[in-house]
Parts: sequence; structure tokens; C-alpha cells
Amino acid sequence: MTLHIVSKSPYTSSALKECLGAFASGDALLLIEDGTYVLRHPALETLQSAEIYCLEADAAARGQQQLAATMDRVEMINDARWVQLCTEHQPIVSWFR
Amino acid sequence: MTLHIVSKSPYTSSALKECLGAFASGDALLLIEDGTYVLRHPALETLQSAEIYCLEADAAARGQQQLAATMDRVEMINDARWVQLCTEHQPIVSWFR
Amino acid sequence: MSIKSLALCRTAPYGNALAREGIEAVLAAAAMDQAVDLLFLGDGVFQLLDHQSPADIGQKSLRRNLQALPMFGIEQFFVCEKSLAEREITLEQIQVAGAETKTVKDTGSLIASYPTVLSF
Amino acid sequence: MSIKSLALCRTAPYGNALAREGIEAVLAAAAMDQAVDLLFLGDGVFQLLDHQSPADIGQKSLRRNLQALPMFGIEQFFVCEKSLAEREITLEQIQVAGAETKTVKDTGSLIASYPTVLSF
Amino acid sequence: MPRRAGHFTIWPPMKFSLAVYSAPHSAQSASSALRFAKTVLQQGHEIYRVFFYCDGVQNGNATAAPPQDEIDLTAEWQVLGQQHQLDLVICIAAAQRRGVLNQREAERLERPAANLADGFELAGLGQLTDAVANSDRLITFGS
Amino acid sequence: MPRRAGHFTIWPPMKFSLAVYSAPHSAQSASSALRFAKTVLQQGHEIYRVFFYCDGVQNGNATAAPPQDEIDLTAEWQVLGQQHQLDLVICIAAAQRRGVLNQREAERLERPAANLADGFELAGLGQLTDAVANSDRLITFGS
Repeated sequence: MTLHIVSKSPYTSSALKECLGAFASGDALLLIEDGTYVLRHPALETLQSAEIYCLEADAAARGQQQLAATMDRVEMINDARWVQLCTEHQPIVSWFR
Repeated sequence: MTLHIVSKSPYTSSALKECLGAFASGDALLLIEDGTYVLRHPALETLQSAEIYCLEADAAARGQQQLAATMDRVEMINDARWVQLCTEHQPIVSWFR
Repeated sequence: MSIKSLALCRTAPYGNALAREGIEAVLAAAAMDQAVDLLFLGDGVFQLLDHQSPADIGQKSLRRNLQALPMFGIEQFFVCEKSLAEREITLEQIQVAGAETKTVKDTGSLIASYPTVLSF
Repeated sequence: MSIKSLALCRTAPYGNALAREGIEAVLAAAAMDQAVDLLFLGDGVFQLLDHQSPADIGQKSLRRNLQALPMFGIEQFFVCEKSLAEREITLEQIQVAGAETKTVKDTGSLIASYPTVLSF
Repeated sequence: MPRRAGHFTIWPPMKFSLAVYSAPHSAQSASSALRFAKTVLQQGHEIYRVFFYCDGVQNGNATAAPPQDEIDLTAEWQVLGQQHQLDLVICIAAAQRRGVLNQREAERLERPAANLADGFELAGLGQLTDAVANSDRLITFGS
Repeated sequence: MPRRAGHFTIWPPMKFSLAVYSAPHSAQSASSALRFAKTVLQQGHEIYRVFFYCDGVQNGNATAAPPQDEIDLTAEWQVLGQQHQLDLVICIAAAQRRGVLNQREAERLERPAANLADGFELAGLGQLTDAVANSDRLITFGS
């Protein structure tokens, strides 16, 4: 199953939208860098059953940690878990624009 | 009156959307680089009375010249006219992300 | 027409250097007593959001740079009201000590009142 | 799972070098007999659009690079159907001699069938 | 007195400044800036300053060696600068971070090489502020 | 045999390759790549190659001199590369366009200075193709 890594803001880039359009059942989503702003974006609701991960350090940098704490559906992860996710999924697709 | 210069694609960037949100009556719009893809985008319709310009060379590079020929509302311009537009407007605002 | 210039800040902090380099340019202008106003629009409003903790990504707080602006005479920040609403950010979340945050509905008219606009 | 890799091309030509550098990477792989497929998605579909005339902006035609791919054994291009529709581009406007253009509805399943995806 | 270029009437000459944020060969806006600058001068206007900021500092990197069939923006700026005595200023802080140094900076920062192209000058952000204050128009070429 | 790091069970070691497209100090993804590489190694996996492409070639620019309180990504890659014998490859075509040259290239292209940092190597795009073929996972760090 694919791991999709989104690193751009959903408010200014089409990265999330295009990623969701190419999302297969069973795929996982990882939010990094400006992609952590997805935490506050309504489009997240459309991913009903998918695993969603978010890099904790990148969210905290942007003041998203309190928001993240309120979200059951998103697992906040550290870098070790990031690497582990990459071992568990194939292929890995970066959405960086 | 402001000259707004949009240089990013309306399909992947929020540049056009944010520019239109900051458009005052009497302002002019200039499309350059990937902003010339705005020619085929429905959002152009929302600018009913504004002057709209488009750099001909940038549109032609991207295969938009035939499309441009069908549009009455957009004036295709060369680089000399670009400079002239900049002399005629103040301020000039670039929307490049 | 105002003799001030406007810095239009549209980039989120940290993901890209533009937000930081924009604020550095504003600081330089303020340090030279050149009058400059700031308008935060689009993802630029994220620059103002509180609780930024970028130490773990190896960066310095950009909000701290914004907090230095009042010391250089920049005591008001214009913020696009629509951009805030779209991101569900409240006014309380973007307060900076020593500066007044003014939400703007008609950003077009505000922009048109400056002779020069620098985009960041 | 296929042993081929997939190049995911999402960038419009000319505005940024990424579209060109992506196709150069694909050409290099093909020249080394490494099997690679291409999926054009989002603004990447603009790479295929006909009548590109970039001489006046001082660039070389990227479409010409795409036309070289069949000589290296890349004879089909996958194109996201939704991206084409959104941009009102017809199949006739994106034909490349020597290659078959295959529109794809379920891009998610296509992507998941490759072990490696390079994004450009 | 207004002059004519083609069928357009030109206003009295204006002072333009350009802020360039993009590196050559990465974004078209770097070459758009050059194209605009050339046209400004052709139309009889003046360029007060070109300020290279952010990744735009790479326009002054003398080490760049684009293929012969691609535009060499650094060389083009050098020629235009010489022809018209342009003030081509590279932001020194942005350039340090990105590795564009003159001899003095390379020695001071203990780096192995200087690579600032002739015709460009390293200076502080104050030069951007000064350009805003002293130009009729400032155009941003972002990335 | 799976090992444990913290509370996570680690699969047998995997071969990772990274494709890095961003310049230091311009985009966070350049530092994300370094952070990821460090963690890959800490977790007992192998890095087959780091391929610097597009603006990512600037990671190997020895002339860059970031302020002391900012990360020096070039220096960090050098240290990590030495500790783990990493294959840090800069795409030669992308580097020529952007002004990152070794001594041989600088002489051949008649440029005033060589600025490729020690520990990095210039090579062709074939090294990216080879990394795709020989790695278990390839991660793109775009800009």
C-alpha cells in the first residue's frame, strides 16, 4: 500500500487535493512540513477510513500541537516512526508542490 | 490603480484566488509565465469589468495562443506594453506563489 | 497616496525561507526609518499564529522576529479577515505584544493606497 | 508488483525547471534500459499540450523531449483523466507521435502497482 | 516630452527597480526579470537598481556554467550592466547562506573560493529599502 | 532477526535512497532529508545513496556560509557521510547549471573557482536510476 507524504499547505497548493484524488483504499497519509496545516483543513474529513500520520516536530513548529491533541483520527509521530512507516509501505509518493 | 501580476497556474496555486480577493475596482490584471494558464480557467469570468492583459510570448510557450485568440476580454501584449502598463499603474503587486 | 510602502506577506513560516527573508527585509527598512506597513494574507497569517516551537526542526522562531518589529516603530499589522476565517484562526491566536492587529475586509483598497508593494 | 518504476509528472513546463529535469531523469533511466512509466497528473498534463512555442522566452521545447521517449522504448504515457477534464484539454491536443496516450481514472491503483515512484 | 516606440506613446522616463528572488535555470521568473529590464531600457526608462534577494543571489554566481544552448543569465546581466552602468546588487546576507561570495567574504568566512561574478556587488538589505524610496516603480520577480 | 528501538519493532534492515531537490536555507525539505537520513541510520537501516538533484545540488556547495546559529547542512552531510561511508552524489548536469563544480569541471568549463564540498561526488543521472534499481525504498524530498 502506498504511503503518501504531503508537505505543502492545503490552502495554497493543490498537493493535498491531487494526493486525495490518487488515494487508493488502504493507502496511508503522512503530513510533514507545511503539510501539517492539513490538520485544520476540512478536506481531511473526506478520508474516512485511511490511516493518517503527522510529524509532531513539524506540527509543533507551526503552532499546531494543541489542535493535533484534539484529533483522534491523526497519529502524531516522531522521526523513528516516520522511517518505520516507510519500511511498512510501498511505494512512497511525495506530494511537494 | 493597482496592476496585479499573476505568474502561477490557477490549478495548482492559490495566487489567482488570493489576487482576485484583493482586487479593487479599476485594478488591472496581467498574466505572465504559468499565470497564462488562467486563460483557460473559469475564475476569469468573475472579473467582469477589469482590464486583463496576458504576455503573448509566455502564452505561446505553453500552447495557449489559439485559446487566447478566441478571447475578446483579454489583450495579448508584448514586452514593451508590459513596461508601459507598469508606468501607467501604481502600485504593482506580484502574485508568484 | 501614502509615502509608506507595503510588505505583502503571503508565505507560511518554516516550510520556505521566503517568510523569514520577507520579515528581515521589513526589519531592515524599519531600522533605516523607512515607513513600511505589513499585510498578512493567505498562508502569511500563519506567521502570526501563537505557540510556534520550531526548535526541533532546527529553526528559530519567526514569531520572535515579528515581536521585534514594534521596537522599530512598526506598531500595527494588517491581517486579511477572510484568510483568518478560512483557516479558523481567532484574533486571540495572533496577538503580538506591542503591536495592534487590524483585520482588513477590503484588502484591495488597502493595497491600492500604497505607491510600492513588496511581495514575500 | 511491477519491477518498473513510475515517474509522477505534476509540474507545468517552463515556469519551473522541475518538469524538464524530471523528463531528463526519465530519459536517463530509459537510456540505461531501466523500465519506467510516466503518469502525467495535475499541471503535469500541460507538458503534453501541443503547439508549445517557447523560443521567445529563451527555452527549448519540452514536448520535443517527450517526443524522444518512444525512441528509448517508452511507448505509452499515462494521463490522469480528471486532470485533463478540469483543464478542458482533449485527447487530440496531447498526442505524441510514437506513443500511446492512456487516460487513467483510478490513478491510486496505478500508483500502488509500482514499487518505486519518483515525483517531479 | 513623450516619445514613441511602435504605436505606443511613452510617458516621461521613469526610474524602475527590480527585486529578483529566483535562481537562473530553476524558475522562469529569473529570465523574465532580465527580459523586463532589457525592455525598460529599450523604452528609454532608467533602472535605478536590480536587487537580487533569496535564491535570486545565484544570478551573480560566476561558477554557473549552463549548456551552450541555454541562456547564461549571469553573463547577460553582466553585459546589460556594463552597457547601461546598472547597479546590480546581491544581498550579502542571502548570498552568504547560499554560497555566493566575493574575495573578501571568502577570506573572512574561511571558504575555499570566491565566486561572485564581475559586475555584481554585495551589499546589505538597506539597498532594497533605498531602492523603494528612490524608484518610481518597484517590480518583484518572485519564485 | 527483528530488533527493537524504543517500543517499535524494526523489520530487517532495508536499503534506502534519498532524492533531494531543495537547496539549504531555501526550503525545509533540505533539512527534512538530513533528519530522515540520520534516523534511517539510527534505526539500523542502510543508506544506499543520497542523490542531490535540481536545486538540491546546492547542498554540496562549499562556499555557503550560514550564520553560526543556523544549521550548516553541507557540514552536517559531510559528517554523516564520513561516519557512515555514505554515497553523496550531486547530479553533474544540474550542478553545472547552478554553479557547483569540482576542480576538474571548473578547469574544463573555464570557471574561476571550484566549490564542491569534500565528501560529495559529481556524477550523472544514471546514479539515480541505479539507486532506484538497487534500493528497497526511495524517498523524494522535493522543494
